[in-house]
Amino acid sequence: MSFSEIFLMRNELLLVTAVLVILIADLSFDADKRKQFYYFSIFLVFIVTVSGLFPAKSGLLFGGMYQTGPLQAMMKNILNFSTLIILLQSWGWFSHVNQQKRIGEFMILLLSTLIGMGYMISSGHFLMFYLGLELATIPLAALAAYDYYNSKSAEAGIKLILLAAFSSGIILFGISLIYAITGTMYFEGAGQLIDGSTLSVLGLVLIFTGLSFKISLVPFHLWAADVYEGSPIALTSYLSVVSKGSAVFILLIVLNTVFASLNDIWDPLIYIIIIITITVGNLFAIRQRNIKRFLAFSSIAQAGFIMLGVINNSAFGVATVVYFMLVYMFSNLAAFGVVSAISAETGKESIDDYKGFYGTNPKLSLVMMLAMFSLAGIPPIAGFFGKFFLFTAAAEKGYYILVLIAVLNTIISLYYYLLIIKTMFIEKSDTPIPFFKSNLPMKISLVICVLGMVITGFTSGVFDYMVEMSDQLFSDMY
Amino acid sequence: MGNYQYTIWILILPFAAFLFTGILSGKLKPSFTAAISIGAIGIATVLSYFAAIQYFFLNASESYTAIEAASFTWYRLSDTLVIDMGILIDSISVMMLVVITTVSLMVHIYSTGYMKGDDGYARYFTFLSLFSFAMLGLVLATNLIQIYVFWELVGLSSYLLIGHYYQKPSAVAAAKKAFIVTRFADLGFLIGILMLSYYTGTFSFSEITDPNGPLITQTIGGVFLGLSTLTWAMILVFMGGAGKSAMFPFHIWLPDAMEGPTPISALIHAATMVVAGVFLVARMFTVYSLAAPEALEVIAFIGAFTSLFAALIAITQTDIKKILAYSTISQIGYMMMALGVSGYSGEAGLGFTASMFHLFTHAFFKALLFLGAGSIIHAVHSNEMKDMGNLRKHLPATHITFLIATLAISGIPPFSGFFSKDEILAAAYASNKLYFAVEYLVAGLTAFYMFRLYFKVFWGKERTYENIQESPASMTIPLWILAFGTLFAGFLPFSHLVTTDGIPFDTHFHWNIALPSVGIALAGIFIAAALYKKESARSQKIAASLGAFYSVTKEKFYVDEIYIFITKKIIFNLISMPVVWFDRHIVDGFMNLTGNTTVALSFRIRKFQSGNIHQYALVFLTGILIATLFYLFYYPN
Amino acid sequence: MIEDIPLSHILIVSTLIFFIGVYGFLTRKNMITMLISVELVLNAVNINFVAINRYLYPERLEGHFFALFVIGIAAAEAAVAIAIFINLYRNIRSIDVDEVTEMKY
Amino acid sequence: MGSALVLIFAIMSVTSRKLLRAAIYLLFVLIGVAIFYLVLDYMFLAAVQIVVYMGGIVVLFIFSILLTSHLSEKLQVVKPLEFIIAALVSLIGAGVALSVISTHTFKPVVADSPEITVFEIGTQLLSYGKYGYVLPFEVISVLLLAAMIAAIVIAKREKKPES
Repeated sequence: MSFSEIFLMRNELLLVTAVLVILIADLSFDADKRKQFYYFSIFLVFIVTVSGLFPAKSGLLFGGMYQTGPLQAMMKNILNFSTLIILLQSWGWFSHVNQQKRIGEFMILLLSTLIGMGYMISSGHFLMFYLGLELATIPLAALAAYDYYNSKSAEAGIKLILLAAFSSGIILFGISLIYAITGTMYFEGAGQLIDGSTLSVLGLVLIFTGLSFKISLVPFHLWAADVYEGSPIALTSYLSVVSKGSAVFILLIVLNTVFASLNDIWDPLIYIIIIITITVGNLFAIRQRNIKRFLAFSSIAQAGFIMLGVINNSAFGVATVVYFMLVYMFSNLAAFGVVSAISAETGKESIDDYKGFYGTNPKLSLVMMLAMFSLAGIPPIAGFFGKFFLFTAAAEKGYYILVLIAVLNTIISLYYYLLIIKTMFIEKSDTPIPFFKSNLPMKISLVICVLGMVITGFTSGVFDYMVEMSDQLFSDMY
Repeated sequence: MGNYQYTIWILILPFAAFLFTGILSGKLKPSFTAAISIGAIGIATVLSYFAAIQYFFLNASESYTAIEAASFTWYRLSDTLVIDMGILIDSISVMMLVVITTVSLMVHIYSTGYMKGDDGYARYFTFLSLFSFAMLGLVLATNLIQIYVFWELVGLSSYLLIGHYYQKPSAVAAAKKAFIVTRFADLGFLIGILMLSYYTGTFSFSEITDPNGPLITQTIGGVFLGLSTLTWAMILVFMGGAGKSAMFPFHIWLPDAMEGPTPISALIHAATMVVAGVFLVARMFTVYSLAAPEALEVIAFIGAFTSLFAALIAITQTDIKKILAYSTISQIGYMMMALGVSGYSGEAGLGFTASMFHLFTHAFFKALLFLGAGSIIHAVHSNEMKDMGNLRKHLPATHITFLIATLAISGIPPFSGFFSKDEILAAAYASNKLYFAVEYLVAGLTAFYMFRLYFKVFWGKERTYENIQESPASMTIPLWILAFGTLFAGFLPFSHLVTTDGIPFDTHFHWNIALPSVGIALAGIFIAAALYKKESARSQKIAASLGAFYSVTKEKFYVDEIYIFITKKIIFNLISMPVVWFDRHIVDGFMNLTGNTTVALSFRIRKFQSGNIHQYALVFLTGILIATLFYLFYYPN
Repeated sequence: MIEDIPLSHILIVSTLIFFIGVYGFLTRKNMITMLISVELVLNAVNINFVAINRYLYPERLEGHFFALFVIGIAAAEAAVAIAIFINLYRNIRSIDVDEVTEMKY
Repeated sequence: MGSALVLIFAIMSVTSRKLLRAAIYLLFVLIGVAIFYLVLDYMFLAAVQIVVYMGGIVVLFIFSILLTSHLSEKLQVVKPLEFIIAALVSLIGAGVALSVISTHTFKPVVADSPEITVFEIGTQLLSYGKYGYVLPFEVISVLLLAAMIAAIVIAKREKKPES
């Protein structure tokens, strides 16, 4: 194995290096220099993100245990980029007295989950897949419980770790069945040997549901809202974008490689799950009064939409999913950015507190409005194209009824997204959130998100590139 | 053919105005914002007229062909399926350009007076530019996706405009309702698009509507519930059109949308957005006519039904803007019906031509009516007719222009509405006698309720007004310009310009239809006069001015009584009131009920989220079990 | 020695242990006992891996190694989970799952 | 016989009303599993099972049990409805899984077993070709580091600052 080969793993290697550097730097930055330390950490993540933009080669490492290519690189780029934005948005939270000391640990844990996701997406072997999954989950539970004076936070951590452990037990059972059938844990070998017997279907169901848990598809979603609400806001946005995204990506890869020959079997499963996920997510979202919980259910519904692209097992379907994730990242993080800014400034997280927000903070509420429109899929904001391509992907397979139900649900979602806009712009409050100035990193992140929402919709190159990248999943590797 | 490259500026200018004023909002003086918007739409208007003249009159060849003035590939979904962005120049899009830019320019100018002193003055003009851009993009679209994108953008900007008075809860509710109802209808449109693209592998209009193209010459897709897949797709596309054009049962948003500023109603709810649905059907007309005639029958039925339905409701309304709103719904029903009964090519396509003709003339007189209503509201500060009366003394300019528009919509020659309505009735007569009868009746009803409005507002009892005065010149000049259009638009030889297949044909005047239709219009006017002019001291003078027909009825008093009996007791109490009740409680109620049920349902199922980990794990496991059992019994390998 | 025990026997045992663990997870109120149930689940899976490896594909040690790593991860998971339990215990003086239903609906 | 014992212990560990006993029963199950591994000739794995589980996890459990509850404390009895539902779901699940497994025809059992030495395991663990496990080995080290930091960060808390 040469150096250039090991370089295929640059994303993970750089992240590991970053973690180590932060670990050491944490000791050397004094208590009064936390802000510098924060910027330093952001800088490291920035380097990792930028390094991902260099053209990626495809290749196999460690006898096929690690596989990478432009598609995987792109997925990781999306995750890195989201992480960067989330970190930019979290200074407000970090700067609180009892968090300041622990920025280092927070960063380390967050980045190690990112390493886990990287390995998971690049896995070519069930062991790597499982390890990546666990590495992407266990530290998250600790992060959910990070705010240790808040019993809600601990509750969130407990719900996450117990259910995650349970679901990973289920995934493992599924893997063991697949192993029993194929005798190999390499995706490539397993994909060729899988036979469609009932046992393999059971294995498929178990692995799929285990991943559905991470993506928070109904009925495996119940943890999501509670954990989102209780966690520190930075982690909530991380869970709803990065963690969910990574699970979607690996689901795409596993379904289209290992279970590619069983696609007639997983189609109806996803079909039904899409319907209940979108519907239940929407119905729950309507009634929420806590903004984090609201966004949790909205992101559950969005996860259902994402599956519309997964059901189309072709390069086009994969591309629609990746594209939607990119758009979803911008929109959701814009919303979370605003929520996070408010939460850090005033500690308010109830939708009712947002009354009259436009009067006091017009710019932030405009960002929020744009984000809501994008999530609702109103053209010409990028969210529309994301959804539209997903619909096209499902329609291409002839699932009109499904598309119809999904589109109907966008109407319901429009209703509750407008509800937020109405609260901010129209409703009056005696004690509106006073005007405040966002800190610089937050401003940068919001500008990036807004530009992203507008530009990704209009630049067709992004989507074309994704289609091109997705082809490789179906052509040269398998 | 000619070069139409410059038409791209028609799109760019309003958009640039929107961006410029939007980004620099707060930094510009409001009047400057307005000036930029007016400048942009003004130049666009000039360019549109130039394009129309070039296309219709400098055209050397015998027929009109569609020209793609600009096009570039935007998204490439597969090798064949691409999304383009471009500009399609053909007779209907050029006609729409003229309509939109004219009305929009008038509304822009009018608004400088009407909105003076409003807090959101600059914001208003910014969104007005956005709306104009969206509407122009919609009519110029070369393909289904482009039209859909602009379609939704139109919805979005109208949402922003209807909700302009965002401090007013009713305005916000109306904006939301308009947005959601039309979005709901659009889901049909979207699925229709997806189905069409799935079967044809293209989004492009030029390929889809090619009479020799595969979509029309070959049968594609299966049969579902007795109709072909294509027919279903086209019905779904029409559903989107029905939403925007406020066809039954999606019409419920339009009356509520009157909460927006009145010039907006003139622009959006009279001349542009609401005719988008008619435009869409016209755009796809080749497919409807040649490959999905069943869908066309649906359109004709819904159009006819809506026109009657809305006309009956309009009779009972007391809010002048609501009357105009229902009248708009009714008139658009006319256009839809005309499309629905139309055939393809030559004189058989009279319905199509008539529909476009009526769209054209209606845009002028309905915009004029709305702007006139705006002028009245501006003066009286109320929408209710009970606060108005004898206004002709106070608002002379508004009065004359309003009368012209009222005569036009009632179909009195030589005003423009007469000519277009005549063609529609002729087309209906040639195709379906029942629809003809309905539309004939509606023509009478229209004359009745419009003159009811006219008499109540401009004649009738004098009320106490606070410092009432005629609107400023910035408002009356657009009124005069539109009145001019209303007077002369009817003389355009439309059958030479806009036809189904681009080949002009000669149409003759249908005396046998025109005379009775004028007759019923006059009858409607007389009933209205008999009922509503009485409060006026100068009733004798109207009687004289309205001619001999009226005096005959006047002398025979019992006839008058019969009229009153028929109108008040039968039409009013027995027909209109139940229809209104049905509209408010059943149609609207159903929509509200759907919303409420959704919310109630969301309360019901909240127990699933009990916060208990055990229950979460249980649901998790049950989910897996159900999935597994499903496979065990449905997919036994 | 393994000739005496058929593979199906071991798989039945492991499946039963798995579902005993599931049952425990569904009924136990104390979080530590829930974690114990999870350990049962993981052990059941490990038995699966090892047995399948041994009986069906003995030439490669894939199942064996998988089990090895699962043990390691189980340890890490337990450590983090217990840390969170202890933290919760400090906050609300209880580690009963019925007590952590503050967030719902 | 041995497997029956393991099952009984497993059931007891999830039904025992004393916390500490539950942990001890778990210990027995773990030993039973280790014996399985021994029977299957996987010495190394059995050793790891015993060391990690008994030396690590169970000790951790006992430790935390002592920390969070009193020894005399009895766990509540499961409510009948909960018991029925949970038992039903578990039984159906077990039934489905078993029926699927039992109807599946596995490939014939390979009887001969190559000797597995610790040396072999070590080499495979650190080799980077196919069937080499150096990468997972490295990843799990990251995981353990992260878990360690996580556990410390959560468990070690300072006095709440007077806000």
